[in-house]
Order: sequence, then structure tokens, then C-alpha cells
Amino acid sequence: MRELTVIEAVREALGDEMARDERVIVLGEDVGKLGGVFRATEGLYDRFGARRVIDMPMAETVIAGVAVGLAMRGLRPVAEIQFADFIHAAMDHLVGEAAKIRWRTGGDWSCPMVLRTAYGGGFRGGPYHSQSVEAFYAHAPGLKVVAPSTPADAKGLLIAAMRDPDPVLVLEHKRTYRAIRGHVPEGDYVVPIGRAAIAREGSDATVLAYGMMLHESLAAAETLAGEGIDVEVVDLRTLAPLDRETILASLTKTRRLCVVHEDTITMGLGAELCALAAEADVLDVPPVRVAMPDIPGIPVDDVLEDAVLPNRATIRDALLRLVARERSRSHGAAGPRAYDPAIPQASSIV
Amino acid sequence: MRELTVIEAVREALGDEMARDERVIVLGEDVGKLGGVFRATEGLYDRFGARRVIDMPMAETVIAGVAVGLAMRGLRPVAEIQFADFIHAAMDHLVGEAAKIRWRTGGDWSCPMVLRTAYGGGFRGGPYHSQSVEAFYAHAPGLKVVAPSTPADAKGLLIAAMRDPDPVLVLEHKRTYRAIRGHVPEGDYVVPIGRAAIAREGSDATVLAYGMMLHESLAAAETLAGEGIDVEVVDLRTLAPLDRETILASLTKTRRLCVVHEDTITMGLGAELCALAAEADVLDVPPVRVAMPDIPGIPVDDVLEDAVLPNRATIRDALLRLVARERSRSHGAAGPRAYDPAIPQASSIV
Amino acid sequence: MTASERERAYRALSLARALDDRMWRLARAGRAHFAVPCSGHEAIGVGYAVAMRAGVDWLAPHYRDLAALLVLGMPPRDVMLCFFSRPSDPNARGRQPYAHFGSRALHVLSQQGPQPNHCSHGVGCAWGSQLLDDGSVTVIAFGDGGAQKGEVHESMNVAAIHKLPCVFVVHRNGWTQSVAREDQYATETLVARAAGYGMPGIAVDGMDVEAMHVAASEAIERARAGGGPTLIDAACVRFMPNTSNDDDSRYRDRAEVDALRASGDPLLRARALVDAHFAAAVDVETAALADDAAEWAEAQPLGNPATVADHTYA
Amino acid sequence: MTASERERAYRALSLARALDDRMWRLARAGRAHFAVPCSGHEAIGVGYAVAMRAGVDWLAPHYRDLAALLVLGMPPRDVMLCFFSRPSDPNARGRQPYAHFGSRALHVLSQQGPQPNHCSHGVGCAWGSQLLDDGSVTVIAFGDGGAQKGEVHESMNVAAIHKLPCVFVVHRNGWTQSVAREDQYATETLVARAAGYGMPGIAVDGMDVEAMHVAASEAIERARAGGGPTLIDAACVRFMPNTSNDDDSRYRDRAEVDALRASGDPLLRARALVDAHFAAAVDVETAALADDAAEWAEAQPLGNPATVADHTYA
Ligand SMILES: Cc1ncc(C[n+]2csc(CCOP(=O)(O)OP(=O)(O)O)c2C)c(N)n1
Ligand SMILES: Cc1ncc(C[n+]2csc(CCOP(=O)(O)OP(=O)(O)O)c2C)c(N)n1
Ligand SMILES: [Mg+2]
Ligand SMILES: [Mg+2]
Repeated sequence: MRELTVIEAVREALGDEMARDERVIVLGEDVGKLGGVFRATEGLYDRFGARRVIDMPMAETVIAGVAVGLAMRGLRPVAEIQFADFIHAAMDHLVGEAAKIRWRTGGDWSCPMVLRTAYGGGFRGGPYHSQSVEAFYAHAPGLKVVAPSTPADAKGLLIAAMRDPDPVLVLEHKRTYRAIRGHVPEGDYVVPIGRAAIAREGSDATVLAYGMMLHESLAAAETLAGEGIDVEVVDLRTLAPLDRETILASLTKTRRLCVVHEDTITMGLGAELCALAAEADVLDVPPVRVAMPDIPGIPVDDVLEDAVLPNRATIRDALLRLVARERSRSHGAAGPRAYDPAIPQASSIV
Repeated sequence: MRELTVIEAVREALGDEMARDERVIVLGEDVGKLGGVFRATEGLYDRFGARRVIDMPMAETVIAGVAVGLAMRGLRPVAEIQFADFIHAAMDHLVGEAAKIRWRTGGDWSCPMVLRTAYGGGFRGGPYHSQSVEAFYAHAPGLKVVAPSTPADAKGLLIAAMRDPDPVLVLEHKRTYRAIRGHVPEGDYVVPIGRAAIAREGSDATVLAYGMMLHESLAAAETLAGEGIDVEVVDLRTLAPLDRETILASLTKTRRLCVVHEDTITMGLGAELCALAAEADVLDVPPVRVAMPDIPGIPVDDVLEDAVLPNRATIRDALLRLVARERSRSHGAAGPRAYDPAIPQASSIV
Repeated sequence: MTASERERAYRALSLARALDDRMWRLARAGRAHFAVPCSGHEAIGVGYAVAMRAGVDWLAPHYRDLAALLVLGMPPRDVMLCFFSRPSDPNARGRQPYAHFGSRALHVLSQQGPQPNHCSHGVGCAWGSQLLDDGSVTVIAFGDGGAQKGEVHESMNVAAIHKLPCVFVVHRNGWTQSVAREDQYATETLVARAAGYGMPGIAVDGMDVEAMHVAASEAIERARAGGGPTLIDAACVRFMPNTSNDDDSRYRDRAEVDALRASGDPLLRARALVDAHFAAAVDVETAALADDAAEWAEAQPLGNPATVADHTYA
Repeated sequence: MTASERERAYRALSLARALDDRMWRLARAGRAHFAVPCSGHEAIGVGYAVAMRAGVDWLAPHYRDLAALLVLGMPPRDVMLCFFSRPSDPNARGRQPYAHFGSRALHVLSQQGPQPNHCSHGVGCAWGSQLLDDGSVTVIAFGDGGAQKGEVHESMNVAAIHKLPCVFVVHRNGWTQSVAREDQYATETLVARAAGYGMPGIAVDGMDVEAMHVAASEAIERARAGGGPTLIDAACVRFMPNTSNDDDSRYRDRAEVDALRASGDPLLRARALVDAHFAAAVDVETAALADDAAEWAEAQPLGNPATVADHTYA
């Protein structure tokens, strides 16, 4: 079976879709002759030319804004922000414009754009080349946010994003680009946006993770398997809108939740995931979040960076604490209640 | 006792502090002769002159960036973003710069700036003059975020912000400006950043709220008191860093949590508050979030806006559901466990 | 302009003024939340809208572009639906307040709140024209306050690099709400900005519809011919406060504004371009149209809460 | 420049080159993560740093401003601590990677990652000088790529409106990483941008330290005298790849760059300004200083995880 790295899968998705659909336009900094600083667009400039593979000035606002305009005209722009750390200047066009255009015009206009960016640490980039930004964007109804962790999903989710009628932010963990290799189907396929995947089945606890942390979580789960602890690992894949069904089904089974992300803990995605579980009343013990501590950035110094990023060892420790916790609630005679999908919805007000 | 509205309290805080400390500089759009679109800076231009009350171009990036530079030079800039909806263009300077400057220089530099902005709906402003933005900024370690709901706190928190050695974002709910009137001490005082307040004592459930929703929550609590239900209402006041102690002490007492905010539900501040409660294991029944549904904006049409914003009636309904819930957990013979402040901290990794 | 274009222009100027007057009065009377007057600005939009190919070219409008929209075919009743924020308004569907124009059918890009974010959308639209090679041009309009945002810098630069078929038009009224010109930019006009990006700049009297049409026609035809973008600095006077929520006596001398209005009103000046009887007849007609539109639109239903989440996603 | 200024300038040029060479080799050898070469750019920073009043004036530096920092007093060992990202580095404390300079003591504003956000910080700093009336001037330096960001537009406009005591200097090397000039801006130079904001512009050969000093002195003295900001367009050649992670043969002709280097190297050209024996002696001395600094800094300890949250808040 053919194996690719994540970056090769991204490149294949872009190339295949550009060949299939000439409305697809790639734009960003250094995406042309250089092929992108991570080589995601390597070869596209030679293959499709400067008209469809556009080197933009270092101006993130207009990169996003032009993508909005192209999408409104019916093209399929795929904009790249070189490092997620530089996305703030594009925020108004993503959260303020792209996410709202369909809604604010009652469907008269739409904004089918894709914005890809490389996020995450572990690469000695320091505070401005390592950040996670998903929390800011998962809070913007109208926008979809995906974060693949495997090569197959990197290709399938990116193709799905390029065909989606709505704006999609694609967060690619830069450490997965070369470190993660795996089977990738040839040819055309999509991985549906909005669906999580069970990366590893288990019954003692559920880990919810994505990006590089999915792989660290899987490694922790492997170690724990040797110690007789059977952990389920859910690869979220889409961060907004969340696949509540898959998440809550897993939690209903294991009754124990550990969220893992690289982003800082307070108001990170783990907050929503814990809230979801609490509202749905599916946990027997308090949930655990394994995340960056609340500090302003990831330090570049080797020792310091390694100390702040979650990894298989800290995840394993958290899981050991989690499964060791005494059940703090009884289920009564009837056993655990089944998850009632209506409950959390009911807490919103329409 | 002297009563002021929230906007009068804001104005008094600015004027008093400018008189006391000549390093304080006010800058923003229309803050000069006009006195601000909400009249927060009325009179300051005449009193302190154009050098210290600066009308800036409509350019939110440089408003925030200049404030950063002034603060680095030891001045005390108080920047105004006219509507919170326009803050995205300032985000990189708030989250990317101000929040990180002290940390990234190991304390060599600091950034004691204040940024005030008017947020919130209920004013027929539509999607771009009504938004809540606290969730984006409560996720930025290094930045403090306050959201007063009473005139006394509006003054005391703003003075505290202007004297704080670190950057503070002050979120003023625009509906409170004129609708909320109350006692405001004369002269100099601060309300400490980082401390919530018990706005109403109660024993059956805890509401966590801020801004205009604090007042709607209090109104709901009053109604429920007449129905024999005794609700505690906590005014968060500071949204980052959260006052975990006060929050968890209240929840340990009431064991039931209802979060109320105007912001959309997913990844809103309620997510973190529910997560906090779940990690601390202080609830007997699942928490409830009363919030805007996940739609891209607040519609301007009267009927539609009223339908999406939480209000005393929807809060009351949610509280009735909450207190009616059967306890889903037993405490064993020893009764409810006391809140252990170590638990949630332990879930972060350093 | 040809004689028939002049008549078209006059009709739009007259109708815009009639609608503007009514909206102002209705808002002040508390019958609607919010008026955004366009008086003083009308000739700018009429100038470029008459120069545009309707249904082919695209407009990313300034929020004072009511007159341009009328030229492009927006019916007065739709304007009033927008003004009353009714869900049946094709522009903003009861979701955005007045002046957030937008219509796919009329090739008018949807306007947003934060000014002037539509500038880069317009550039993207023009890039679409270049990629699709369909010969269309995009006019991108914004205020002189808006021109100070980074958005405009980045947009003009990109348009110049790629010689995109678009025209940037600044409605230079010298005010950004309450803030005077000298606190917004240090130059007298903004036309010198054009050279900084390597594009031609044209300074024009934006209250002279004929001059405005000449400037816009030149720029639009250059763009269509592949000659790239132009910056038009169109001087005008904002006759009214910023919006119906604004009290401009706090920051400017109303007598000065009234004097400028008396001498420069683009509607009065345009009367010289058409037959006097024609003008008088048009004014009667547009007054009736405006009355009808206001009355009809106000009677249209408010929103249905069950629909509020519709169109969040496709 | 006076004779002693020329010697100061030459010393800084020579030391910058010596450090640059070592950092490049060490990074390529895997002994550090990241080098950001400054060769080709040195004369620009030396020009303005020599013209500045050390300890009085302020610098918001470009990340290729090593040479300016040396003039302002940064010891070579501190440069190497920054290069090796050691926690004892006074610039970035083991938290930021190399080239994120900053020092309160030297009046160098802390540099950040997103380029060039320090531009408005520099404007705020200059505004502080105006408010405190302390006679100091702020030099704000950035790349020609950086100049295309909205940040720079808004900053230059505000500085011009308020005649703030600052100088904007573009290190115009014609590249933004891999992207050539013609995809970054449509003009040959950026000097015409100045007129757009109503400030004087000066185009200068940024590889000629004497010319650069003349231009900077004029601009700094104008700023100090209350004459407001100036834009200096300083042309230079980036002799090396963007960083040690970059392979510039993918996008440009190395032979062309080498030819430009052979003819224009600011270090070689500066030799003409000083005595040949002096230059030779300085080169020996700076080589030793660079060796010492590298060796010493590499031996300094890495970080202590217990300190990682320090300075999150005061
Ligand atoms: C980004 C942003 N900041 C502030 C506002 C609030 N605002 C609305 S209109 C206006 C004045 C704009 O002036 P200008 O662009 O010159 O247009 P004019 O009203 O003079 O035609 C302001 C400040 C806004 N809409 N967007
Ligand atoms: C906002 C932002 N976008 C992208 C980058 C990545 N980046 C770092 S250096 C660089 C090139 C900048 O070129 P220029 O400003 O001309 O400076 P030069 O390196 O040529 O001296 C880029 C794109 C960044 N640091 N910040
Ligand atoms: Mg204006
Ligand atoms: Mg450059």
C-alpha cells in the first residue's frame, strides 16, 4: 500500500483538485517558485502557472480578503497563511466576513474559500512560529475548522474543504508534515467535514485529541495497553462544528474523559469538550485536560519547549490518574443513563 | 447616596485618573470633540487638551499598536475601540504583542496599556455593532480581561486597569451605559482585578454572569425568589484570569451551575466555566448554559434580536429546569466533598 | 455623458435625494432605527454607476452609495425594505441595518460593518474577472476615513502589482464621523497615494456628476483594457450628520456646511445638464416613488424567529 | 561622518560580518536552530545608529539590524547568547529565537515575530517622546516586504499627521523571502509612498554607509527639530538566503547575487573610508571577538523549566 507523509498528502490534494477544477486558485506567501516554506505547494507553480499559484505580498489581511472576494465570485481560492501565528491579521476577514456572508445576505452570497495554515510547536520556533489558534476560530459560527492528523485525512479533508460551499479553515500541524507517514488512497475521495474517527478502540477512558497530539495520545494508549489499561482515542478531525455524536457515544461507553491539546488550557478547545460532557452527564469521574499551561508563548529553548508541550509521558500520567479516580457518582439501579442528544441543545435558547 | 450610570462612572474614572496621573493618555476614534460615540470621554478634550485626548484615524491596528508603544515608553495609554466588533484588526497587537511583551523579554519590557471597548447587543445594531468578544481574549495568557456590570465596578475596575502593570482589556456592555444606574463612591478607589463578587446570595443554584446578563440574571433570581427558589448570582467582573476561588466556593455551596452570557454558546466563556466546575467535581447535576445560539451574528430586526438574546425569562426557565433536575450523583456518607483547589491545576502539565 | 445618460443621472440623483430625505425624517421620528444619509455624495456614485456596464461590472459600494445602487437598478421599495430592516429586504434580510447593501443580481457585493473590508473583496472580485477573462470591471468605493485603514493599502498594492481590472474611488468628504481631515491625514487630498502604488490617480470634483462620469469612464475603460487600477479622489461635502444617531453640531459649524450645500449641491448643479421641465417632472415623480416605497415597506412583516439560524451554513 | 565616526562605523561593519559568518556556519552545522544573516544590510543600520544619540534615541529594529545594535552597544557575547537562545540572553531570554532583539538599556524596542508589528510600537514610542518632550527620536526599520503590510500604512499616516519625531527606514533588498520585487510592489522603489502621507522621502544607496549616514542624519535632525517623520528607502542586496532554513537557489540566481556582492559589499566599500592598517587590525580583532562570543555563549546553560511561567504577569 502506498504511504505518504502528511505534507505529501496535502500536496496531492491540492494538485489533484486543481487539475479537476480550474476554479481552484492557490494564493499565499512563497507558495510559487519556493513551493511554500513547508513545501505544501511544491510543483504547483510549474504545473499550473503563476495565474493559479499566486505569490502574494507579506500582507495577511489582503490574502484573506482577496480569498473572500474570489470566493464570492464563484472561484475556489485556497489561501495559505505561512504560520498560524500570523493569522490574527486575517481574523476580521475570516470571522467577521467569510463566516457571516451567507447568513447576512440570507443566502444571496456565499463564501466557499479555504484557508490553510501550519500550526503547532515542537519545532524550536519559539512563541511566534509554534502557536495553536483553533480556539479563536472554533468560536465563529459560519466557519468550519478541520485539523487532520493523518496523511489520509489531510488529503480527504482538504479535498472536502475545497468542495465545501462554506469557508473552511484547515489547520495542519507542522510537526505532522514529515513525522507522520501513512496509507493514502490514490485518486479522488473526501473525508466528510464534521465527523470524528475512532483512532483506537478502548473501554476504560476516552482521549479526545487532534493534530500531533493524536499521535502522542496513541503512543500513550499503547504503553497503557501493556499495563492493562484500555484507552479509546478519538481523532476529532473537525473542530467546528464538533461531532457531538461520536464524542458522546465514546464517553457514554467509557465514562471517563481526557482531552489533549497543545494549546493553552484556559478557553482552549478542551473547555468546550469538558462542558459538552458535563452537560450531557456522561462522565463518572471529573474530566482531565492535558494542555499547555497558561503562558503567553512556547519558548524556543530546547529544555523549556519540551517542558511545556504535552507528550506521551504526560498524557500517560494523566490517564493513570483518570482511571484511578473513584467513581464520584452512582447510576442507580438502571445503570448508566444513555446519552440524550437533546440535553445540551436545550441549553441554548432557540 | 450619589448615583451614576455606567457611562458616567467610566467618564469619572477617566477624568479622575487623568488628573491624578499625567502619564494617562486617551486615544481612539471620535474621543475628542465628540466625546466618544457613547460619550465616555465627554469633557476630557476640553479639560486635558488634544495632546492627551487624541482623535485617531479609523485604523484599529495602529490604535492598538501605538498604545503598545506608548506603554513600552512608560506612558499609560487608554485606547478606545469604538465597537468591540471592530477589535479584530487590533488582535495581533493585543494577543500577539501586549500579552507577550513582558514574558518574551523576561521582564525587561512591560506593556501597561488599557483598551476599552463597547460590546453587546440589545441595541438594534445588527451583527457588526452588537458582538461579544470576550472569548477571543480570555484565551490569551498575559492579558487581563474585565467586564464590569455596575457603575461602581465600572469606575473601580477601570481605575485598577489604568494602574495595572500589565495590559487590560475592559469590556463595557453598551446597554449598561445608560440603563444601569447605581451608587458610585466619590474619589479614588480600585476594584481589584481578578475578584468576582456575590451579587446575590442564594443556596439552590449558582448563576455566573457579567455585563448586561448579570442584571437579567438578578431579575430572574428575584422572580424565582417569589417562587421559593433561592438563586446565588455571581458577578464575574474579571473574565481573565478567572476568580476560581469565589466561583468554586459558590458552586461547592449550591452544587448547581447556570452560566449566562450573550456570546454564542460553543467555545464561549461558559465552556471554561463548565469545564472548571466539572474538573473540580463540585456539581450534583449537569450545568446549564444560557447563551446566544451558534449563529454568525445578532440580527437587527426587533423580533429576531429579541429572540436570540438571553433575557430574564429564558434565564428563569433554565434555572427552573436546573433546580428540578434530580441529583445524578450521591455524595456517600460524608456529604458533598469540599472543593479541592489543587485538582484543576493538576490537569495542566507544569 | 450622452443626453439620455444625463437624464438617467438626474433621475437617480433626484430619487436618491427623495429617499434620503424621507429616511432622515422617519428615523428622527423614531419610525426606524437608523438612517445613513448620502446627500452631497450622490454624484460620485451616479458618475461611476452610469459609466459601468450594468449586469456586467461589479460594485463594492461605499455605504453612502444609494444613488449608485439606484442607477444599477435597485427599486426604491427595496431601499426602503433595507431602511426598515425587513426580512424581505434583498440586501440585508432583516439581519443587517440599513446601508449594508448587497445584491448578486445587481452585481453589488455585500457590504459589512467594519470599514472598509469590502475593499479587498472588491480586489478579489476583480481578480476573478481577470482569471475568468470576462471583461468586467469592479468599482471599489469607500470614505476618506476608510482610506486610512491598512486594508486599503494592501488592497491597492495588490491591485497595482497584478494590474487588476478595478477602480478605487474615495468619497473624500473631509470627515470621519466627527474627526476632521487634519486628524485623518496630513495631505490635502489622497491622490498622491496612487503614485506610491504605481497606479494613476485622478482628483475630481465629486459634486459635479459630469466630471465624475468623465473620470470614472477613463478609469473603467483603462481597467477593462488591461491597464490596471486607478485611484479616484472624489471631493464632496457630507451635508448631513454621520448618521441619524449623530449630532454634528458638537464638532463642526453647521452654517459652514449649509453654505457649502447652497453653492455645491450636486442635485442642483445637475439640473443644468437637463431640461428644466424634465427635471421638475422627475422631482415630482421621485417624490411619489419615495413616499410609496416608505409606506409600503414599513407595512411589511418583521422577522420570524424560527428562521434566525437559516443560512448559517449551506 | 567624522573620522572617528568612520572608524566606529567600520568596526561595527566588520564585527557584524564576523558574527554573521560564524552564526551561519554554526547553524548549518546544526549547532543552533536558526541564523538570520544580515550581510548586505549592515551599512543601513550602521548609518542610522551612528547618526542616533545612543542612550537617548530609540530603535525599533529590523531583524537584520545586528550592525545597528553593535553600534548602540550590544556586546558580541549577548548577540551569541541570542543566537543560541540561551535564557541569559538579555534580548529574548531563551524564549524567542535569534534576531528578536530588544533591550531597554540600549533603547532598542523588543522585536516580535509578525512583521513588522514593531512599526506602530515605534510610532507610539515617538509619540511618547513628543508627549514627554525629551528630544529623543525613534528610528523604525523594516523590510520592503514588511512595508506592504497595512501596519506600515497606518503607522506612517499617524506619524505624519502628528509630526512625530521618527524616521521610517525600509531595508529594500528587493525580496520578501522567495518573492521578487515585482510580486511585492509595482514601483521600482518605495520612496513615492512618502508623498502619499505628506512626509519627505529619501532614496539612498543602503550599501554606502556614508550616504546612509547623511540621509539618516538629515531625517533624524528634522524629526528632532519638530519637522516630523521621513521615509528613507535604502536599497541593498540580501547576500544570503532568507535564513539558514532557506534555499534561495530555488528562486533566484546565486551567480547574480554573488556578482552584486562582489561589486557592492558595504564592508569592502567602507574600507575606503578608513586607514587600511586600521581596517586590517579591526578585522583581526572582530574575528577574535566573534570566536570568543560564540564559544562562550554556546557553553551557557539551557533553561530551567521551573521558570517558564515567570513574567506572564508582573
Ligand atoms: C473598522 C471600523 N471602525 C469604525 C467604524 C465606525 N464608523 C462607521 S462610519 C465611520 C466614519 C467613516 O468615515 P469615512 O470612511 O470617511 O466615510 P464617510 O462617512 O465620511 O462617508 C466610522 C468611524 C466602522 N464602521 N468600522
Ligand atoms: C506577518 C508575517 N508574515 C510572514 C512572516 C514570515 N516571514 C519572515 S521574514 C519574511 C520576509 C520578509 O521580507 P522583508 O520584510 O522584505 O525583509 P527582508 O527579509 O527582505 O530583509 C517573511 C515572509 C512574518 N514574520 N510575519
Ligand atoms: Mg469621510
Ligand atoms: Mg526584503
